[in-house]
Amino acid sequence: MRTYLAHVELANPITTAAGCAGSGAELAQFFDVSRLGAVVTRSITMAPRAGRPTPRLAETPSGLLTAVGLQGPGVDAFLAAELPRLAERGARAVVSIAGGSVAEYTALARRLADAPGVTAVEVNLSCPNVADLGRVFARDPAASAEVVAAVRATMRYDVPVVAKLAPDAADIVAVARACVDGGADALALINTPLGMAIDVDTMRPALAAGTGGLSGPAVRPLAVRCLWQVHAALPGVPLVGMGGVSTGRDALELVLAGACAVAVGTALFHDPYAGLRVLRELEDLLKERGFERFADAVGLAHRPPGAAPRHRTDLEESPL
Amino acid sequence: MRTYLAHVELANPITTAAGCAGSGAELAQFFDVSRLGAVVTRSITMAPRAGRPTPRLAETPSGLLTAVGLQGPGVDAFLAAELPRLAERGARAVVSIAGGSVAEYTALARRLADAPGVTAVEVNLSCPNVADLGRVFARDPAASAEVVAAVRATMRYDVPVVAKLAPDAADIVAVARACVDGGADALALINTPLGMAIDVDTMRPALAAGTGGLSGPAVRPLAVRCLWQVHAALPGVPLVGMGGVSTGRDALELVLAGACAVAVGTALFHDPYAGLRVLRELEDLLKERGFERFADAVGLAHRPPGAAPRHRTDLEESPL
Amino acid sequence: MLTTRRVDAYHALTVVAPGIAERFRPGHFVTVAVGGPDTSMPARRAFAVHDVKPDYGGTVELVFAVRGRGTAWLAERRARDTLDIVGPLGRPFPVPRDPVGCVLAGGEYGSASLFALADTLQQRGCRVDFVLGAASADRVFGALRARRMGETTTLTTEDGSLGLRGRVTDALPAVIADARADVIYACGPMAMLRGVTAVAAEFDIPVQVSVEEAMACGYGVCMTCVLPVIDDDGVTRMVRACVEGPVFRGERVRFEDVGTIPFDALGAPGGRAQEGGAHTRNVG
Amino acid sequence: MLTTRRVDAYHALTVVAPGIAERFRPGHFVTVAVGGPDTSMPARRAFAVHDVKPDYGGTVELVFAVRGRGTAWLAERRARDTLDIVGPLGRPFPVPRDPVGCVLAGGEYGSASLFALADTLQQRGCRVDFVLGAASADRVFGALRARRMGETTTLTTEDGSLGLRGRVTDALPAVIADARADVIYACGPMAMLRGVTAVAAEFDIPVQVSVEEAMACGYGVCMTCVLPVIDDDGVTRMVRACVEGPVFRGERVRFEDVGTIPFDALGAPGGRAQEGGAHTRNVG
Ligand SMILES: Cc1cc2nc3c(=O)[nH]c(=O)nc-3n(C[C@H](O)[C@H](O)[C@H](O)COP(=O)(O)OP(=O)(O)OC[C@H]3O[C@@H](n4cnc5c(N)ncnc54)[C@H](O)[C@@H]3O)c2cc1C
Ligand SMILES: Cc1cc2nc3c(=O)[nH]c(=O)nc-3n(C[C@H](O)[C@H](O)[C@H](O)COP(=O)(O)OP(=O)(O)OC[C@H]3O[C@@H](n4cnc5c(N)ncnc54)[C@H](O)[C@@H]3O)c2cc1C
Ligand SMILES: Cc1cc2nc3c(=O)[nH]c(=O)nc-3n(C[C@H](O)[C@H](O)[C@H](O)COP(=O)(O)O)c2cc1C
Ligand SMILES: Cc1cc2nc3c(=O)[nH]c(=O)nc-3n(C[C@H](O)[C@H](O)[C@H](O)COP(=O)(O)O)c2cc1C
Ligand code: FES
Ligand code: FES
Repeated sequence: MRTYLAHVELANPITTAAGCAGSGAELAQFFDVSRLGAVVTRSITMAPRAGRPTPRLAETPSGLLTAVGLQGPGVDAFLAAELPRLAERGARAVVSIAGGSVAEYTALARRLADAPGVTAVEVNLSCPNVADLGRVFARDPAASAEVVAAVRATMRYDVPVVAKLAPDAADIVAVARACVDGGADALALINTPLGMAIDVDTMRPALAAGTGGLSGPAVRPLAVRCLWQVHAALPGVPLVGMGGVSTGRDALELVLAGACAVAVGTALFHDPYAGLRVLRELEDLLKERGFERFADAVGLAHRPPGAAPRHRTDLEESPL
Repeated sequence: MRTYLAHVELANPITTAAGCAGSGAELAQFFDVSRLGAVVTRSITMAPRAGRPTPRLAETPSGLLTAVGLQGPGVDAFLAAELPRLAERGARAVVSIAGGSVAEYTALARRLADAPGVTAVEVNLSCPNVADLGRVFARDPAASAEVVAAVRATMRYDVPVVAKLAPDAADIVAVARACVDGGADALALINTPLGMAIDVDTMRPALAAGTGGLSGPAVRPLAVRCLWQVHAALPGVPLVGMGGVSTGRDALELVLAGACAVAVGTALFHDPYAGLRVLRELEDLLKERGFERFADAVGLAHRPPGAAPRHRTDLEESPL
Repeated sequence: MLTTRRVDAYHALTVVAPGIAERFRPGHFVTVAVGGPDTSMPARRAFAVHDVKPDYGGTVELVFAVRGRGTAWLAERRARDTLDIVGPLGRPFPVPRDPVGCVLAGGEYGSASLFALADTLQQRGCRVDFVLGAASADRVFGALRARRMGETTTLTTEDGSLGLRGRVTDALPAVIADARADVIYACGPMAMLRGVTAVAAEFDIPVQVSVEEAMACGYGVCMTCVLPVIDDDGVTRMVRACVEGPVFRGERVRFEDVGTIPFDALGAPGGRAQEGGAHTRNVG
Repeated sequence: MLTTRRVDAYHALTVVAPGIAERFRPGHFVTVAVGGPDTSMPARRAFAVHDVKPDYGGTVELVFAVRGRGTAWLAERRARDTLDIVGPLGRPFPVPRDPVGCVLAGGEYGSASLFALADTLQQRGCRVDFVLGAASADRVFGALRARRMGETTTLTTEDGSLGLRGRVTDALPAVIADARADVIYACGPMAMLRGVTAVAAEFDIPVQVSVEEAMACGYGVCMTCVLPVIDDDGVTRMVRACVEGPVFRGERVRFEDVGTIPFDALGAPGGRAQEGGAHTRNVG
């Protein structure tokens, strides 16, 4: 089940989602992480970050709200310790980066540019833009494009740059298009939409940070919708899908919508083996359906199988 | 548990959500609908509408995707038959309106202006704007404001105009502020975010319309977040909260975030009595917590109860 | 409180529900909450009522096939579990005042709702003939009971594993002719109902069909269960299967247009109505 | 497969889990999936292992209080239901090489994890004294067993319904003094652990505390379970309770700062690090 992330070949389409697989070492206790298509790291920042106060976690119906705040060791410690360990384990490492300004993303790219073992760079655009009153990059096509262009210009030409988008944009296609125009080789969607929970006993926000990112099965319909819209508008752009995948059927749903790789995030919290299980289930489902090549399934739901009147699809963009 | 929607008093804060209570007659088979704070009608359009093809329904984890397409009788039949029946039953009727252009909303407001028994008008802004290539009004602060201003100018001064917003805006506060500046007396949030499901057996979209609106418990964290952000920015504006409410605890969560009335939608599909049950449960919870006036609970989660270090809330708008 | 048993490819589930049993008429359905209190499945599932009995104040029996997660959960219920069930819902089968000849056609689990109907019809002196079909023998529901109740009973399977090889509609004309039937009742997949309605038209006799559309509420508020039906005034409207149906006069249902909005339906797009013209009305 | 029983305010649940039983050491915890296959609760729930037994190849016993929906669901499990359980997880209690005097302090269900520890300690020749407390008598867990095992056992309740009126920390100094204890082990609510650590500091003896923080994964990947702990190099880091803990040396835990990011923690905001400066580093 080979697949391509831009020109980079992955042995299979299942990866971990950024920020959901620790340093890689935790999963490696359970299985050989080189069996995954790739391991996507947590989003690396320039400086070490302590993250947000606790509570960082609240459960919602079929979802998880988290506000970790990009806790991590900073790029230097990452390059010194985490990345080499991933390489030693034979894992393909996609490095996610996060910053508060174009300059910070650029500086991160510069550090990564010479580092061995970087299969691709994923640009986490769900970060507050310090220069824009903390407005999140991913909601602004121009700001997103600027970050992507800077990273693309800095990274080695043979390392794909993947822009990661969030569903709470007014027009996800506009952001996607801006990123591709800015030089993104692929797109990853979706990051967590902003959510919140209030504890009705303490009568205060359940998370110390107030709001948090919503992940898990609850957001899968948003992920499918974003993938569908972006694949329809930009059929040539490779998409990495994520959001609420915990079974092979879920992964197939994202593939049919347009994803050529699928990341597993929250499901790993429930089951460290979730990635391998999803992969096996996906393989079985594709076999059952008679696919010879994985690529034939990618975006298939967009191509009507002849005239099937019960499934005529008119895509006017209104929820009602 | 009296509450106020702008200057209009409601006997209690629980209403039905637009489009989730049919014509009102269906619920009236089960109980006296005048016991609800108000009945919000489906969104009324100028002409009768047949809506979208079927399948119109797909279930997702803790959510429902629907694409009904505003099927309804049109404003004339509504005024001739549905609205008078609601009045006869003693229900307070909040009339939801939907259009494809500012002119259509204005025309609807004109019809409603002289109609007896309109407690408030709710402006459903999750409609494609024909003049803007079908872009949904609610994603565009200026377009939303224009619609609200036109409706406000047309309706009788003593009938509150409620603008209903959706979470898939880049900046919900900007849309909210624009609507208030345009003359909205209150805001309702949230309408359904756009979602999608693909049937992995047919390998086609599960809904005939492709995308649909996501409702039910899965979206409650988005509703709480939107209410929280808008109440924080515009504390004087009355908010009607909705999105995934099926128990009194859920309703209280929205009230603590800032809602002075709470609408029940998808939960009615599961239980026609859901509105009354939620009301009773909410009353009990408020009593347990020692509230004497309902208004004291509205937005309470914004007001820190002294220095509670575990609950210090820093609201930077990033999901991570 | 309930009991469960397997019947070939199906599960039969009996629930004590006096309120439903009392008001039940053949053709009614119920909706069932699935997944328990912490369920991730917010939509109720609809099932035809197979039988009601006076035991324990009134019981209701459902027959169902496992299709997805909801029915899989239901299939795992055990004696004495409780079930959250709403009903009776829908428009039941209309029954003739006079003793006429009736053919009852059932496909797959659709047969389940025909036996209570047969009972009522026979009490009114009607002759009842059954035609039951399915893909294979284990999916033909109620063959024994049909043989006991019906004047004649014809079985069809697509793989020929029971009765005639073929479909219900293949066998139907001969049964109608032999029984000199005055009316047909049918319950089963949409394609079968369409075929049965065509046969009825050939014989120029009325047919009542019970349709199955995905439903979120079951009592008329959600508008998800619609199909195009020609009204008394000749106008096609998108009507709700849950309250205007599930039983319709077959010739009124525009089977070929199910899953679409026919261009001539009231409020159909194409008329300027759906384009958002402010002062137009589409009179369809 | 499991059995359940009520123990005062708690539920005890025994699961056959040979893999976990085999690797278990006192202080380990497990995580349990709740709500069944169609659950709306995606997060596992963490529970300390109370006991392991060799029966059926190895069983694990948990003791829990019903708090919310997940534990309510668990409380309804019946004999022979199956449970999805992961473990053993976390850093267990370190045990001394030499036979020393140990006071084991438990609050509420926190007592549950102390008996396996007491067993191990006694096998090594340690003296064990218990101080167990809770709000009320029915919430003191394991009093009988403590009386059987401990050199002495002191019970405290806040309402005075059992043992001394007061808190564990009120009774602790006398117990330490009388037993001439060399080390304290504690498991219970954060406030109690803080108090116990303060008492240990007064006596200048080491204390091992087992903390409880909300956890999503339990094995170190989600970063939700952190608390500020002073590292060997004197630097405060936000460390994970699930893999670096749940057992910590009490004096290393910055109890007064739990639920915050101390300004001097590595990577804390305020340092330009979190403001997004591109080339700065916060060395905390
Ligand atoms: C009036 C009526 C009577 C019925 N009577 C019976 C019966 O007697 N025996 C029986 O086995 N089945 C019957 N069905 C079909 C039954 O409701 C479905 O098999 C069941 O809802 C599937 O649920 P699931 O979770 O197992 O499957 P899933 O496919 O996982 O269902 C998921 C969702 O799809 C919806 N859905 C999609 N297609 C349909 C459809 N064609 N019909 C209903 N719901 C659909 C369900 O409501 C649910 O929300 C009836 C349906 C209706 C509308
Ligand atoms: C290492 C460890 C050991 C534990 N051992 C025991 C034990 O032996 N017996 C026992 O009764 N309880 C124990 N707990 C607490 C137990 O995990 C919670 O009571 C349980 O998760 C509550 O689940 P719920 O669905 O009933 O409650 P809810 O309050 O509905 O839980 C909802 C969510 O809150 C999270 N959560 C919030 N606060 C906490 C917290 N303080 N601790 C854990 N999760 C939290 C849960 O993980 C879950 O996601 C332990 C917790 C930890 C971390
Ligand atoms: C605890 C947690 C931490 C996350 N950290 C990051 C991160 O550092 N960078 C990033 O781009 N996305 C991060 N995400 C988002 C995930 O990568 C993923 O996009 C999202 O959770 C949806 O997928 P899922 O439903 O499978 O979890 C995080 C998500 C969670 C739950
Ligand atoms: C079937 C269905 C139809 C709806 N129709 C309308 C509508 O006509 N106008 C409107 O403003 N909102 C409509 N909504 C949105 C609801 O009013 C509500 O905002 C949303 O469903 C969230 O609440 P809930 O989770 O309680 O359903 C509809 C929702 C559903 C599920
Ligand atoms: S199922 Fe809701 S209207 Fe028919
Ligand atoms: S619970 Fe996930 S890191 Fe500790």
